Order: sequence, then structure tokens, then C-alpha cells
Amino acid sequence: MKILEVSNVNKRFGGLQALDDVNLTVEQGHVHAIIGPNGAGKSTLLNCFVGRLMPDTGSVIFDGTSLLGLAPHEINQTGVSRVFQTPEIFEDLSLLDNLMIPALAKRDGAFTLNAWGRVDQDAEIRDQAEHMLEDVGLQDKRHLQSGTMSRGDKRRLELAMCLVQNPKLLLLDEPTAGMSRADTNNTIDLLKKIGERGITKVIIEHDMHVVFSLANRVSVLAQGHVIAEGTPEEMKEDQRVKDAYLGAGHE
Amino acid sequence: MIAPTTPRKDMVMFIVFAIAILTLPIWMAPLGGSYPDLLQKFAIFGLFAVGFNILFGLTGYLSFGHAAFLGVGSYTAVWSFKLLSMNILPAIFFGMITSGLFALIIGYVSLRRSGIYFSILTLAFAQMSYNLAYSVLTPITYGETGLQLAQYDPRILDAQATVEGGGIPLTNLFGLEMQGWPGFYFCAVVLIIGFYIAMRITRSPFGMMLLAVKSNQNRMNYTGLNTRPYTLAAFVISGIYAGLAGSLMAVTDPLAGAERMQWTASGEVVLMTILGGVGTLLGPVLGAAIIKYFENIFSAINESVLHAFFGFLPDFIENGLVNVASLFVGKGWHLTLGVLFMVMVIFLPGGVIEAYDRIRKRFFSKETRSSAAPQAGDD
Amino acid sequence: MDAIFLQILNGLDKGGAYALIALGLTLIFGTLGVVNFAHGAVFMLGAFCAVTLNKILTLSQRIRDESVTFFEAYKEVPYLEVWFGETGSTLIEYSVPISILVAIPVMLLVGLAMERGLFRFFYNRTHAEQILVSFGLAIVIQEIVKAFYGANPIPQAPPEIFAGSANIGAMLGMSEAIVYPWWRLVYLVFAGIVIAAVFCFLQFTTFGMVVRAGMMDRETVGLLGINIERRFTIVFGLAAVVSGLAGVMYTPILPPDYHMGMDFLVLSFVVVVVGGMGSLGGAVAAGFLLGVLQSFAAMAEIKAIIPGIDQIIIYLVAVVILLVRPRGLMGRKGVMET
Amino acid sequence: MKSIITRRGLLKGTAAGAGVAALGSVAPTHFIKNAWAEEFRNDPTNKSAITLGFNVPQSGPYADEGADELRAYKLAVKHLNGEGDGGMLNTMKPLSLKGNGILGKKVEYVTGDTQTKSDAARASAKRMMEKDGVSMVTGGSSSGVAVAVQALCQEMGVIFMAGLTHSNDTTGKDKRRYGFRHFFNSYMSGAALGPVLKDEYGTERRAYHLTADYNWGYTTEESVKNTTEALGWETVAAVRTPVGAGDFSQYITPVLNSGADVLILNHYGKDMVNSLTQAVSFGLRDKQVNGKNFEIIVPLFSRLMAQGAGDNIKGILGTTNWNWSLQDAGSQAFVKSFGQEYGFPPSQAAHTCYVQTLLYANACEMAGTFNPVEVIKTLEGFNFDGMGNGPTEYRAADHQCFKDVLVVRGNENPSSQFDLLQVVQQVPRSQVEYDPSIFGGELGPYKA
Repeated sequence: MKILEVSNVNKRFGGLQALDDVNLTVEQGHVHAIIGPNGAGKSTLLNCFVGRLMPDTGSVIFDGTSLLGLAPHEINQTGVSRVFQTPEIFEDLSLLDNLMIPALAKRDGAFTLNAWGRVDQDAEIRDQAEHMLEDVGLQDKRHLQSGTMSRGDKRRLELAMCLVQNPKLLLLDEPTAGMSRADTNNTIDLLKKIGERGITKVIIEHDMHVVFSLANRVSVLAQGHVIAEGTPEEMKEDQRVKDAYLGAGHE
Repeated sequence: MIAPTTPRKDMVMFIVFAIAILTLPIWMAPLGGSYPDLLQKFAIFGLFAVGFNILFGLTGYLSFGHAAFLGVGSYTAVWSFKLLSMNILPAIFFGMITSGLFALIIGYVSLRRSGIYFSILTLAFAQMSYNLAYSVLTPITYGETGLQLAQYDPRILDAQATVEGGGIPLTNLFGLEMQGWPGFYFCAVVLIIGFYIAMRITRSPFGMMLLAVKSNQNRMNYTGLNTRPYTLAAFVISGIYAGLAGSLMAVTDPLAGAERMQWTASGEVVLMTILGGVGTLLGPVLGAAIIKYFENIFSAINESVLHAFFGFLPDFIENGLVNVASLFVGKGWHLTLGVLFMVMVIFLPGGVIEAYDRIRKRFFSKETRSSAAPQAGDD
Repeated sequence: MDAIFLQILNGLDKGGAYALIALGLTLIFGTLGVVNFAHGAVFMLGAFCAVTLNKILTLSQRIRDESVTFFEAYKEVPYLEVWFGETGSTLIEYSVPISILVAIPVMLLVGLAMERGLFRFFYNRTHAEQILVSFGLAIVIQEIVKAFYGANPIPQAPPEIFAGSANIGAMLGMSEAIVYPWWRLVYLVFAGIVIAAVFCFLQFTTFGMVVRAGMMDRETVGLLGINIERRFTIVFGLAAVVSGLAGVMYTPILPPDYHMGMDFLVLSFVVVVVGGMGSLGGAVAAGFLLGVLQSFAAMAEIKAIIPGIDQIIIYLVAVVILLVRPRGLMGRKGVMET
Repeated sequence: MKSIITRRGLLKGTAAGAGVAALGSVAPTHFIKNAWAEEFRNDPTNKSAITLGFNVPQSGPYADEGADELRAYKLAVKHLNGEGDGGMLNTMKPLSLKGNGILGKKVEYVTGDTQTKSDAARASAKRMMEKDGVSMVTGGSSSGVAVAVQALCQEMGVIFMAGLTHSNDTTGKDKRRYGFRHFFNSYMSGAALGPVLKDEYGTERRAYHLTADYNWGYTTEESVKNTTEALGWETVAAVRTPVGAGDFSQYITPVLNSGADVLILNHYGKDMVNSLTQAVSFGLRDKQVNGKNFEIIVPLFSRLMAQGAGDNIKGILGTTNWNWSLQDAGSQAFVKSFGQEYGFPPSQAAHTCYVQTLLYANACEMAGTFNPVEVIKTLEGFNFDGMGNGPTEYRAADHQCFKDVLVVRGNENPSSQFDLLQVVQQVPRSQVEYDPSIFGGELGPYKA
């Protein structure tokens, strides 16, 4: 079943054709990687999914609804969560609070004026947050101010914040950018573990190691255009991909 | 490490707070501040600052025009006394409603911007209100001399209060007059209720969302939360608190002047909140009390008081000390306040409450101290 | 028509003053991101440089008025006049322009002292704390000035040749009715020169380039091994000099008193923010825009349509501009938006 | 609800005060009432001293005026207690004071800062009444403050002797039974200026008003306008200017070509200093319009403020309540005491405050009690002399003092640094009197 369907998306920035008639289909349950050289339009494409950018033409249909014209919070409420290149977390708050906020957003919607009940007495939300912390192995730091953690931990926390919402689609924007090899491997393990939940994922990635360890579908973007699509193995062998992307640096 | 709060801890804090407020007349006596007006001001400005902190402390949006809501609350309350009744309940009710509506309009417009641009928008609205109230709106506000009660006001709900040659009736709560000590106890009870509500808000999911606004709006949007209604709600709530404080000012002293809306008045509540500790529950109340104490007590110390104070010393020392000290009291009270601000922020960043926390940690809890050591870099 | 021309002149003159006052603030607040509530006090200190110099120049021989018996009443004859006659009185007459020479080093020192002694510890503190400390500093400076000079305004006269009004109308071949005070014209020209000088300094010197780069991205410039901290110290000094000069030159227009800084504080913040955070050009443009609009709002014809418009025009314009242009006239993205 | 009027705040305060006292050991002693005494707030009968509250601006633009008021108050206290040379106690007629305090009680005082803000002034006055137990509050340097504090004093049942306040409202629409004003007002300024303006500038003039945009400005503009229009002057325009505008150029340039030949600046304090300085710099004084010299008039002058305008006040006409150069015995006695004590002459603000204090003390002495009701009755209609303004009456109908008004001119050639104002004419009381009903307002009851 198709969960995300991108058809004929174009986006121009002045003279630059950032996205050129992009068509893309993501199947339910797949881990779909979008790769491509720098400036290929990967991030632009991602931003079109989440309401940060409005494509000039084309459509983005998620689970039967069009995402175009929706605000970021509305898109999230349809079941799309996003992980950023640099972790975006609530740095002033404790880890537990960081997880309770998305859990509340999932349960209570985009705005609820619940100004009376104590949030720390909300057993349902608290359980979700605690369990999620355990799942990502951060339970010992639950009362730590999240901004004081290492980048790797922040990434894990951000992932947890997305997962606690139990999204239908998870967008990951270079989840291992700037990480050490060890951290990268940890993250891969974690993502694999999440994979068991059957959440559809779209990963934008540079690191081939990550792509080949996780993805079961790969689209290659070059100059705003999808030049190839297939399984990781197919892509490894594809001459167009080699020319456009892997090129000189890859034997 | 962020120490988690529990309902029990909060209840203890609340009870201690309530007792401390209600016993103010006793323990302020040795400090020379035990008289109704000052303690009323403590309670009223404490309430104002508590409400302001809901906006500034939780969401981080620094409004520089909150005095406008205080002023609107006062004007409404006095008009309620003039037109409806000397009973304070309608006055407080309408004061809160109008300031809430005012806050809704100003907040709706101002919250389209953030950071300094938001601050200047709120400042601009408040200054416009002040300038107009002082001048061309004189028919409504009575401008410079302020809106006052008159003996022959309509007071349609209790017209019998107007008695020929009887003077202006007093504000009252079903007959209990709101001047002097009863006025203080009424304000104190309102402050305690307001404090309790603020505490509930802070600990609620809504409060947590406000903290999230302060921390990372971007993440909030991508977490499926709409930040605008949260900030607007916080703005209106704090505007209602300001309106409540303003109407209490009119309750204890039925006069409303335009200066209440000037930027210096808005700046004062900002200073109170920062001085006490931004984002803390008790801090704003303390900050308000400190500033009002200086304004009313330090400004009243004159040379003859100083001479009496240092009277036990030999004359030449006494005169020297009086000369030095008089720079900081009486007409020099502003200087003391300025020095206090600087000393506080240089040596005790985070305000009074933060300072208290540090002292407590240093002396009473070695354990907390060690576990509070930075934990970053453990990867 | 004459009335409109005069109001444009008024507006430019006001605008020059606003721009000059805001220029110092925008250097510190708009670009370094330090909320400096003591800026008004710095402006006021500049004005009191002129007052102090005038006091020193007019140190006087006292000739007692014998008709007054209950206290000392005397006519003051400055020593300078007694000793040097005509030259002495000329010197006194020119005390305001001479003050410029005094104010530059004094205000530079004030700026450096403020930065080294206080503000550099606050670069990484919260804005709230910057507000508290700078507000405290402003009060302290104000009270010290009050203790020395009292609360009343202290008149400062411009030199005789600038005292009267210029018949601009006649000069430009327009109506004779257009006259304008010389000193205000001098102020306008002076404001133009100072603004141009600051721009040139930042635009064309390597020092200026580093400072501008530092405003854009402090970390990167720091990584290049340039001592950005020291350059910021100098920016503080520069800002204090500019504000101080604005104060000195304003004294013949507005007799200075200890509170004048606070009176201009809000206005200068509005000008900087309306101009856009981080933009010097924006602050100058906003200064002139607000000045001209304020002048026109005072015209009886306009007040007849909207009563009280002159009371609120500055703030009304600020609101409109900030709603139409999210970052003011020329603001840069990301400066103090959170 | 009817009971509200009979049970006033005092009794309530007492009950609650006693309740607090029961709670802890610290009892606010002044709440414990003496059963035999008459019932009024802060009765000093059982105390050795009487306390007065001096509520003056100590910060803000009028701080210097406030400081001068405070000097005068301290001097008055000295003289009342029989210290110093006695000042106006030597010249005041009729005099009941004996130089042994008031009714044999030593006079003490407390001070406060009004900040020239109604709220701060009321807070300060309340402190004096609630904490310090003062029997009278006095001071202030603006009408807004005077009106606000006066209303409060009425509510609290403590007499208020206003300091410098010039608005008609203080003893007009906002008058109160417990408030008394010795200072003159806008109406009297306007009326006093009339004959002088006629003599000096003739009857065919075209006047342009710049008016501070608040109550005092409005009343002054109205009063002066009535006078000048009665003289036959034409009013070209009356433009309102924002308070604290700083730069008034945008209001002054329209004057240049308006065809007006007189500019009337209804400004006070800093506004007056700024607008006058700027008007002169626009060359208005050197102008010839309609074949006449252009003139500027400042209805309310004060020497302290005139200093701020420097040379610009030279030749400018205005009115003042009192000036130290007056040669009558009362003024001389006061200037002598004040000058010897402080080394410079008193301002008009100092004078009015000093006189007010003496008048209150004398009224207590005459009434034989501190009970404000009796003191008010004594002051109402009280005629006195020897206080620097000639024969003066506290009119019963509105608690306004009626006396001669000084029309002054900025001195062209001062003989000393204090010699800024020159008295042009002492306009007799009869010319500035008016019917108290024209401003409306209610004094309210005696019993607070």
C-alpha cells in the first residue's frame, strides 16, 4: 500500500530549479532512503513534505490527504514526524518533559487549554514517556536538562520524541550527520530496533553505510530530478547512479 | 539535574506562602512596613508580577506594555464604582473582563512577531494607551488628575449609598469596607488564590507547553502543536492577572490615573520579575515586595530619622554617617535601587530565588551538589 | 506650502537627532545583541560633558549684590573674561562646540569602562539579566548626575553666530517666511557628518570589516584567530562617543537635565527596532522617517482629522511598520527574534 | 448598604488592627483608641508630639522644587517649635501660635516622595497616615498629585494643605472639605494678566496658544483666553502639545506665519523651559508682525524653572504666587530666616508650603483641638495678613486663598543669580476674585 505519493513536484528558487518534476512513492512499512549529491534537492523535497516549503506545482498525498498548504503542526497531526539534521529538542527541559510534550500533542491535539490538571500526575502520558526513555536507553537521565547532553544522546532523544507519537511516517534528515562511527552504529541499531515497530521511514542520507544498513528502497536525486529508484543492491550497480552521484569517489 | 516537583512539595510551598502572606502584618512590623497600604501594594503588585511571569517566565515573551492592562483594569473598576455599585465584585469582574479583551486584541496583533519585535509592539500599544488616556481621552479617563469617585455618581445598583451631604461612599464587599486592614486581607486572599492558580497553570500540561514555547518553537510545530493559541492564551491570562491587580488597586484606593499605564510602570513589573527570579513561582512576589519596600520605606527616611538612628555615636561620626547614608535614602532611594539591581544581577544571577537555591544547596545538601555536576561529555 | 516645507525641515532635524541617538544604540543593541538600557544615560552624560565644560569655563569672580542682606547674592563675572577680556568671552561663547573635543575622549573612556567593567561579563547572560544590570546602571548614573547638578534643566547657549535664525526662504529664492534656527541646521549637518563617518568607518576600514563580519557570525570570525572581543570593546567606545556627541550638540536645543536620558530611551529603542535589528542604515532611515511623520502629525490640519494623532504617531508608525515588515525596515534575520 | 456611611474606615481598621494584635505580640499601637478623646484619625492628644507629613517630589522632574519645599517645611517646624528667629511668626496676624509647638505639643515630621505621580503620592500619603500617624499632609508640585492626595485625605479624614498646584480643579471641580490651597490658580493668573497685557501690548493683538495636553493646560488656556478675548484680542489658534514632547519645533513653526503676534505658552516645568528656549531660537522675539513686536507670555512662572531657560526668559511676562524680592514685612522675615538657614532665597513653592504649615498650626491653636472638623471650620473664611501676600482670605466656599497676584517679567538686567523675576504689578485681590460656583464640584461633609 502506498502511504506517501509525490507527483510532479516542481520548486524554483529564482533561477534555480531546485526540484524538477519529482515523482516518488513510498510504500507502507518501507524504509525509503533518498540519496544524492550535495545540492541535489533532498532537503528541499523533505521541506515540501512538512509544510515548510510550498511546491510551485505538483501534489504530496499522505495516507489519502494532501499535505500541501498545511501548517507543520497540522501535518504532524496527520501522523508525520520529523527528525532534524541538528537535533531539535527542548533544551531547557528535562528528558521526561521532552517526551511528555509529544505524547500530549498526540493525545490532546494541537491546542488544549488544560491548565488545571498536574502533568506529572497524568499516568498515561507519563508511562508512555518513561517507556520510550527505556526503549532508547535514556531512562537514567530522565531528570537531566536535555540541553546538557551529548549530541548523540540528543539525537536519540529526538528520535524518541518522534516515536512516542507513534507516527505513520517518520522523516529522518541525515540522522547520523556529524556523528562518530560508534555513535553512527548506535543510531543504526536504534533505527533497526524501531524498524520492528513497522513505522514507515523516509531517510535522507549521505552516509552509504547507513543507507545500505537500513533502507529497503532507495531513490536517487540529482539536480532536482529522480534519476533512479530501486533496492539498495540495484542502486549499487546502477550506472546512472554511479555517474551522477557515486562517480569518481567510488570504485 | 532538574529537581522534579511533586504535589506534596507544591502543597508545602503553597501553605508556607499563604501563611507568610497572611502574617505579613506581624513580621513586617520590625522592618517598619506593617501598615495596610504597603502590604496591599505587596499583594497587588505581587499578583501583577505572578501574572506577568506566566507570560514572560514560561513562554519567554517579554511584554513591555503590561501596565496598559493594569490601567484598563483600574479604569474599568472605578467606572463600575461610579456607574453600578460600590460593591467590589462587579468592579473586579468587569476589570478582569475588559483587560482580558484588551489583552486579546493587543496580544493577537503583537504575537505575530517574536523576540524584540514583540516587545516593541507591546510597548507601542501601551504607550499609545497612556498618551491618549493622559490627553485626548480626558472625558473618559479624567487625564492627569485621574478618574475619581464623586458624591453624585449614578451608582444605579445601590443608589441609596448616595446620601445628601454624606460624602463619597466607600468600596465594600457586601458592607465590609475595603480600606485599611480588611482591604489588605482581601488582597492577600486574592493573591493567594492567584498564586495557587499560577501554580496549577505552571504544573499543568498547558504550562508545560508554554515552557516548550520558550525552549523551541520549531520543535513544537513539528511535534504537532500550534504555538499561537498557547502564547495568546498565556498573554490573555497574564493580562487578566494585570487587570485583576489594577482593579484591586481601585478597590483599596478608588482612583485610576494614566501614569499607571506608562512604560516605566511596565518596566517596573519586568524588573520585579527579573529581580525575584524569572520563571519561578515565588520570585515575582518577592521582587515586587522588594521594589515596593524600597519605594515606600527607603524614600521616607530623612536626615532626622538617620540622626535618631545613629544618635548613639559620637557627634562627628554620627554626622559623617548621616551624610553618607543620606545619599542612599530619602531623595536618594533610586540610587539604592539601582545599586541593588546591579549587585543582584552581578553576584546573584537568576534572582532572589536562584540565590536562595544556591545557598541551600551549598549548606544543606552536599549530595544534590555533587549530582548537579555537569553530566555532559559522558558519551 | 511654506508650512509644509518648514515641517519637512523640522522632521529632518528631529530625524537627524533620532538617528544620531539611535546610532549608538544600534551598534551595541542591534548588532552585539546586548540590551543596553543605560544607553539613554550615556546620551545624557554627553550632554553633561557640555554642562561641565561650561561650568569650568564660567568659573567666576563673584561681585556681591549689597542690597541683599539675608544671604549671598552676587553677579558672576567669569575669570576668563576678567583675565582675557574679549578672547575669554569668545571661549565661553563657544563652550558647546569646544565640548565636542572634550566629549570624544571622555565618552570613549566611559564606553570602554562600561564594556570592560560590566557588559563583557553579560554577553552570554540572558537578556533579562542584561536589562536588570543596565537599568540599574542607568539609575546609578542618573542619580550621581542629579546629586551634582540637581534636577532642573541647565541652559546652554549656542555661539552667538548660530543663535538666531537663518532666512532659508530668501537663500533658496522661496518665500521670505521660511526661517529656521541656525543651530538646528548645524545639528542636522553635524548629524549627517557623524552618521557618514560611522558608516565609512565600518564600510571602508579593515577594522570595520571585521566588526561587521563579527556581527554576522561571531564564532566564525573568532575561529579565524581575530580577537573579536577586543574589537567589540572598541565598538562600545565608538557607540558611547556617537551618543555622547548627540548629547553635546543637543544641549542648546533642549536644556539638559539628569532625566533626559530616560526620556529618550524608549524612543531610541523604537527607532532601532523599527529600523530593523542589526541594520545601521535601518536605524538611520527609521530615525528620519519617524521624525518627519511626527512633524507632520503636529499640523493643525491633520490633528483636526484625527485628534491626538501627534500623541501616538511614533508608536502607531512603529506598529504598522512591524506588522507590514516583520523585521523592521532593514532588519537581519535571526537577531533577537527569540 | 445604608450602614456604609455611618461606619467609616477607621472603626473597621481598628477592629482588624486589634485582631492582628491578638495574633501576634506586635500591636500597631496607634489603633488603640482613647475612649475619652473625640473620634478622629491619628489623634495626637495622648502623645507628646504632633506629626506632620511632608509629601514632596524628591525624584523626577520637580525634585528641585520638592527639595525647596522640604527646606521650607523644616524651617516652619523649627519656627513652630520656637527655634530659630521665628520667621513669619513675627509678622502673621492674627496669631495664636506661641512658639511652643502646636497646642503645647512638639512638632515632628515625616517625609515622603511623590515622584510627581498620583499613585506614588497617594501611597506615600497613606503611609504617613496609616503608619506614621500624621495629623496633616502637605506638599506636592503638580495639580494631578494635589487632586489625588486631596481626595485620599478626605476619605481618610486627615487635613491636606496643598503645596504648589495651579489648576482650577484643585479648588474647583475636585475640591474637598479636607483640602486647602494657598497657591493661586489658572483663573487668577489669567485675570491678573489682563490689565497688564492691556497696558503693555494694547487691545489689538492676535494670540496663539500652545497648551500642554492635560487638565492644568486646559484650565490655564481657558482662563487666559477668557481674559485676552475680553480685552479684544483675537485667538488665532490654540494647539495642544504632548506632555514631555522635548522638541516643540513642529508646534512652533506654524506660529511663524500664522499672523499671530503673541505666543502664549501654557506649559509648566520642563515643557515650559524647552518650548520657551526653542521659541526664542526660532527668532520669535525679534519678529515684527502686524507692525508690532512679537511677544511671548508664560502664564505661570517659577524662578526655579526660569533658571533652566537661561537668558530666554528676559522680558517675558507671566504671573507668580510670590517672589523673594517683595519688601513687605512677612516676605522679608521669611526670606531672612530661609536665606540665613540655607544661603539662598526661597522659591514660591517654598513660600506656599511654609505658609500652609503655619496656617494649619495656627488654626489648631485657634480651635484648641486637633480635631480636623474644628480645624477646618476655623480655616474656612479665615482672614490673615503678614504672610507675604497682603490681606488674604481662605474662602469658605471652595477653600481657595484669595490674595493679590504678582505679574512679573523676566529681568533684563539681573543684579544677581537669583534676581530673575521683576515684579511688574501687584494685581489686587478684587480683580482676580470669581464666583466659586463657576467650576462646580462639591466640598463634601465635615465628618469623614
